[in-house]
Amino acid sequence: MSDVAQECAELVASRRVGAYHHLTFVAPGIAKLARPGQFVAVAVGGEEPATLLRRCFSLHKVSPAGAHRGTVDLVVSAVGAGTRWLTALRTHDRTDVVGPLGRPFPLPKEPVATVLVGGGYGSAPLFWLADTLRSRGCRVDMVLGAATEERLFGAVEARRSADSVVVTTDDGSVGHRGWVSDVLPAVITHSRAAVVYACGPMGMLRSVTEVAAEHGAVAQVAVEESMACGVGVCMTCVMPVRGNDGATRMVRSCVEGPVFRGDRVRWDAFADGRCLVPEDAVGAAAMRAH
Amino acid sequence: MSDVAQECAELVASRRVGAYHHLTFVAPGIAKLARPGQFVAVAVGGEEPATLLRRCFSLHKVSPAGAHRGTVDLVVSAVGAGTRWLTALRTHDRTDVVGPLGRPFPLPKEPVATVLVGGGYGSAPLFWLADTLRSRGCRVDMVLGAATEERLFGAVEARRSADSVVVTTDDGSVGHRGWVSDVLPAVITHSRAAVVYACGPMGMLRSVTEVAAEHGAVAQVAVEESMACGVGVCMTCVMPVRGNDGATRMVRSCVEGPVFRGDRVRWDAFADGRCLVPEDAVGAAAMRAH
Amino acid sequence: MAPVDLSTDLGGVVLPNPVMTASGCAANGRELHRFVDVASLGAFVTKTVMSQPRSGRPTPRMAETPSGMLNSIGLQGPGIRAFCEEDLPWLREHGARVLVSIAGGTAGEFADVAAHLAASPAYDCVAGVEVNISCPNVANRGQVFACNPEASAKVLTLVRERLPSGTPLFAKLSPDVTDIVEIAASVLGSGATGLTMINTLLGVVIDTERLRPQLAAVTGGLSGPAVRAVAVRAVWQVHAAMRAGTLPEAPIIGVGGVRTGADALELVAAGACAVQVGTATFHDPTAPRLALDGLAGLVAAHGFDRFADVVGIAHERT
Amino acid sequence: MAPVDLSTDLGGVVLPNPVMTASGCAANGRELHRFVDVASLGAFVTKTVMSQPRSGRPTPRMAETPSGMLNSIGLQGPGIRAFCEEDLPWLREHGARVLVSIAGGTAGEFADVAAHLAASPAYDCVAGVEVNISCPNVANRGQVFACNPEASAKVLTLVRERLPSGTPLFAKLSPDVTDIVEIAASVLGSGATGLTMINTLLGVVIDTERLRPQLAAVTGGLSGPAVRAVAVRAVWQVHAAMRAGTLPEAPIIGVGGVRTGADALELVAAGACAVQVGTATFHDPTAPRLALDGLAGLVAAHGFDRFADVVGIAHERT
Ligand SMILES: Cc1cc2nc3c(=O)[nH]c(=O)nc-3n(C[C@H](O)[C@H](O)[C@H](O)COP(=O)(O)OP(=O)(O)OC[C@H]3O[C@@H](n4cnc5c(N)ncnc54)[C@H](O)[C@@H]3O)c2cc1C
Ligand SMILES: Cc1cc2nc3c(=O)[nH]c(=O)nc-3n(C[C@H](O)[C@H](O)[C@H](O)COP(=O)(O)OP(=O)(O)OC[C@H]3O[C@@H](n4cnc5c(N)ncnc54)[C@H](O)[C@@H]3O)c2cc1C
Ligand SMILES: Cc1cc2nc3c(=O)[nH]c(=O)nc-3n(C[C@H](O)[C@H](O)[C@H](O)COP(=O)(O)O)c2cc1C
Ligand SMILES: Cc1cc2nc3c(=O)[nH]c(=O)nc-3n(C[C@H](O)[C@H](O)[C@H](O)COP(=O)(O)O)c2cc1C
Ligand code: FES
Ligand code: FES
Repeated sequence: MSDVAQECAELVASRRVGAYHHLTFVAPGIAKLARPGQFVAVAVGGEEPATLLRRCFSLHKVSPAGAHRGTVDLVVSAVGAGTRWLTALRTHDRTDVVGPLGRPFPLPKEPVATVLVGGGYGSAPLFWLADTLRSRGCRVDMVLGAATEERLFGAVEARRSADSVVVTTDDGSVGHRGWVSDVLPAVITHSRAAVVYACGPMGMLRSVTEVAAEHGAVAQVAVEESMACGVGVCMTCVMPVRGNDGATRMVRSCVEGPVFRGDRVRWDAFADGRCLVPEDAVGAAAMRAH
Repeated sequence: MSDVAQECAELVASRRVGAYHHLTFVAPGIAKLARPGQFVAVAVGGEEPATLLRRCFSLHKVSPAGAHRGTVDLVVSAVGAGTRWLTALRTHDRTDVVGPLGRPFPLPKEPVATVLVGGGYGSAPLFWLADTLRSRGCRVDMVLGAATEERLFGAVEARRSADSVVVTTDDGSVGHRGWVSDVLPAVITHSRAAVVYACGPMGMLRSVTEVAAEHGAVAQVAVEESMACGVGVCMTCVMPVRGNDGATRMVRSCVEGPVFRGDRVRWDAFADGRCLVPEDAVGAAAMRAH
Repeated sequence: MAPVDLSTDLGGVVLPNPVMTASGCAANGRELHRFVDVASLGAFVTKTVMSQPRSGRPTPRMAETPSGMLNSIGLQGPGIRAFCEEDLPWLREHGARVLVSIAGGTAGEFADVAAHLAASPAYDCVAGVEVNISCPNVANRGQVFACNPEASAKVLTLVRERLPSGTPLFAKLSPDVTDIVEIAASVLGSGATGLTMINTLLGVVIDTERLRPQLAAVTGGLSGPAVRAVAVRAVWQVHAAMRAGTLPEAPIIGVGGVRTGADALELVAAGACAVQVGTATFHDPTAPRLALDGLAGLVAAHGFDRFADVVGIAHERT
Repeated sequence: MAPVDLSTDLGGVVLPNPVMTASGCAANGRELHRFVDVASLGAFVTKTVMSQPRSGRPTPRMAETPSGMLNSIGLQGPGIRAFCEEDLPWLREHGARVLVSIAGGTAGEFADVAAHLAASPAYDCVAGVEVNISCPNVANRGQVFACNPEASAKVLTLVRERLPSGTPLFAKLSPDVTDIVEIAASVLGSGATGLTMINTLLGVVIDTERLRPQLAAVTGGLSGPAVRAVAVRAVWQVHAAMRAGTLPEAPIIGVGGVRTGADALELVAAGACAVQVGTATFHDPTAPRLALDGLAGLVAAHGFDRFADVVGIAHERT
């Protein structure tokens, strides 16, 4: 029971950053345990919530308790009822936060070159990852993409954390017009990256995985599946992933992920906002019976 | 559509008064229309409320728009989810308020003597009523009762608004130990009151009605039935009241009340937190059929 | 952009828009009219009326529940005579199209109420009759007409006989049944023009301070957003059966948990050609209006210019 | 004041307290154990297990609803062999009393799963077996075993034959039936020791952006505080029938919408001698613990010193 904490966390800062809200909560227990790529599950809606399910957010950064109280930072896009509630909180309001959850980005044993790719708020966990990688002697290049400049997160921070930064936007409002996958090949080639880390929408993660494979790099992708509990008890967040034995299983992205090796994910099962169970997945046959 | 307003009202002041919270909302439309004894129906729970039903509160006072914005004041006892939400609001928060609702206290045509009796937060609407009565030349004596000093509302304000004030508490923590009905006979006798106005728990209203009748005074009581809508559309707030024709009907206390002549209320139907339909009530026979 | 054509066909009678009040959630119009012009609604649905005046049940008659409520009003009302003399003429004068909800303790009483209604001088404002065979607050036990296909069919047959043939007749169904499609088939085969789904779910709330049922009547009907997924499911199943040809095609009025335009759109996309707003009206007396505006906005935002094209559309996209 | 005696008798097996997890809402223990010691619960209820490994349904598998949720997991699980080899021993090692939830696509499969379970070396930690005849996510259509008294009876009879006679056997019922007392009578007459009520209600949610069902499987099960009044009603009706002597007396495990101690007390006062906490666990992983502490506190505050004295008490106070 020592690798996870539950805290009634006080909001100590909330500020707008482009299209997002950057929130800082006091949560020393979580801050102490967390590693880059992990996430937290936040209760929303207050005392009698109509929104019962937790909302999950990547840890943007943590400041472990020292002279100051330990805090965790989240970058939140207000899209629905829960994120609207969360971003409407005011300083000194509190809510319950559970974390750190999920598996962090695996770190290379050797000081290899790496590329970090973020889409939209998906870049949030990458700066902390970048600092960690660089402290281990890894080269870090970053590619940040978004639909518009407003939805690009952390381009300035990136310059501090990375050896180089390339920015793309769908509408060309800043950086290259286009997708991260358009510029990624050149960045990998140039840095000779061995690992590409990525966080963002599914479509992007799939292309990053493909580009990485074409360039002989390993992709480590942090996925975002719809989650009801975040702690592994509900089975809503599953996706088809190949195991070491080659067999595909519907695994829980909250406990076995959110970070997966990109080449293990069965991208072929995802289409149009749904994910089917591949015919060859473990247990798929029993589903056909009834 | 001109006798009621609906406003997304800003909270401009919230302070504790004994066991209660005194809230001031900006609601010029309601303030303009309201009269003593009327109430408002307040939405609670925010944007996605799990608490769907409105909460009703007597208007404590109103300050119609002039140089300043029109405001309405409520005195709220935090007892359940909705009142806890309401009393946790902070200045500048907003919620939807509908009012004024219900029938006000009827005012005497002549400048007769009156006694105003309040139980707990039931005294909230009485000071405004007292001012109105005195401006018409009526003598006003007040009797305020509560379980404890903490739950007594407005004893100080009362001294400004009334010719005399008697206070009772169940535990004797302030004023006479006992119930308002213990002291009421003497007050009525002394002032020769023609009308007794009362607001408070059902048991108190019943005794006030009895005492008033014994002293030849008319009782006008503001009841508090559990209400789902407050505007007359749901039929949850009914109680058995005799009409001019002598027949008992289950009438809606939100539109035909909350103020009733005490001697019209079928107190015999109330017991143990429930109210039965008297056998002789209009439409009771059809209920026995199915 | 041309405004969206919101009109909807209720089985012969065309309404200017698809949003209605729900029976028992807007009384008989006067009170709501302070907040929403009754003529602006697709139709105004009246509180279920029976033959005699009814006092309704003892109080407490309601309990709030998470995102919903439980009620045991017990069909309090003035009886069909007073209704025809006072309420219906008022609604007619104010330009409402009226869906009159009727009930009876026996199939014969249903028919009597219908006959009385049909004889009303104000009958020309009646856009249809909704037969409430599913009110959990009439009988003492949970079993209502709509739990039994034969009992339901008998009520519909008798009511149909007493109404002018042009009057659309809607049977209001209960979700508390093992197979709602079976009940739908039975009433559609017995004179119902269409279906209204759903009435409340039977529920109990315990007052944990007094350790007794919170409602004086013990059981009550559960409504509000809490039950919306059940209402959408009922509409979905019945509309699917119509698409599959196992049920005759017929208009469905969706009701259950609608508060916003998006909520209404859920029922519509599942197969409802009109939508009623009930409990949400207690949350906000302008709720029917807000739901209508919201629905119209969403239909337009999706690029449709006819509301009718959205009805049941989700069945084409599974 | 002496501490309240929280023990409860599950039809032969006595549990130290009446609060359990709900099947499918706490996986098989390991994950929850990070937040709540599985041995501190009255019993740990496992995710329904079938004979073979199952992948479960496609995603999205869930939709949030007002004060509830809809799920279509589809009984994803490892199959009874792996369950007996890995999950049950783990629970046993950690001191849990286990209520094992089983299911099958046919009555025979139910029996096979039971037989396999009974043969498990870890069987001594099994406090009972819960027969899930009511999962809306097994069959494609809404009709589950628990919708039919004969089908339910057959399953119970076969399962009973395969289990040691001392093992309490609970049939988990669906609220989506016209008469739940009829189903209860059928399973209690066929070997069930008691009843678990309720499983989820069948529901549909429409994604109003894509205008299609939000769940890939179209229908799902509705749960959470939104449905609590339905669960309390089901327990109320069945317990009332037992008091009236029209049903044999038997323990009832209440489930549906419990988040707090007061919620649990509602089910208990209505007649449940144990309570499961499901969806609320997603809101707060310590929810079963919180409900237990809250319930214990309320029982004491009401002045009772035995939990058993509160079971069904509301029937004496109507
Ligand atoms: C591991 C992980 C990390 C994430 N990190 C971030 C982040 O750093 N910043 C950020 O803004 N968002 C992040 N998200 C997405 C965020 O969880 C959703 O945007 C949020 O849950 C939506 O909640 P809502 O109430 O606003 O929307 P609603 O649509 O009301 O949500 C309804 C339900 O669906 C679930 N849901 C809806 N969308 C998503 C989604 N995209 N992912 C998971 N669950 C969803 C909600 O949790 C809720 O249970 C992350 C998601 C995951 C799984
Ligand atoms: C005309 C009128 C005037 C009132 N004036 C005041 C006032 O000035 N100050 C004050 O503190 N309270 C007043 N009340 C009582 C107040 O409405 C309730 O205390 C409040 O609704 C409780 O809400 P809750 O969410 O805290 O409790 P909950 O128990 O969560 O409420 C659940 C439901 O029951 C209803 N309800 C519960 N108790 C009452 C009650 N006593 N009266 C009506 N409905 C109830 C609520 O509206 C809600 O729908 C008044 C009630 C009425 C009818
Ligand atoms: C207080 C109340 C009274 C109701 N009375 C009736 C009624 O008289 N006749 C009827 O057919 N339905 C009645 N209903 C059911 C509603 O019309 C509607 O079918 C149900 O509440 C579901 O819709 P909602 O969730 O929008 O409220 C009543 C519901 C409530 C809450
Ligand atoms: C995600 C999820 C999965 C479930 N899986 C099962 C299951 O495998 N077997 C079962 O009997 N019930 C299952 N249920 C139903 C619950 O055990 C419970 O009966 C129901 O959710 C009502 O309780 P609640 O409101 O506390 O969740 C599941 C419920 C949910 C929400
Ligand atoms: S979100 Fe519940 S198991 Fe992953
Ligand atoms: S509270 Fe709805 S009619 Fe009075």
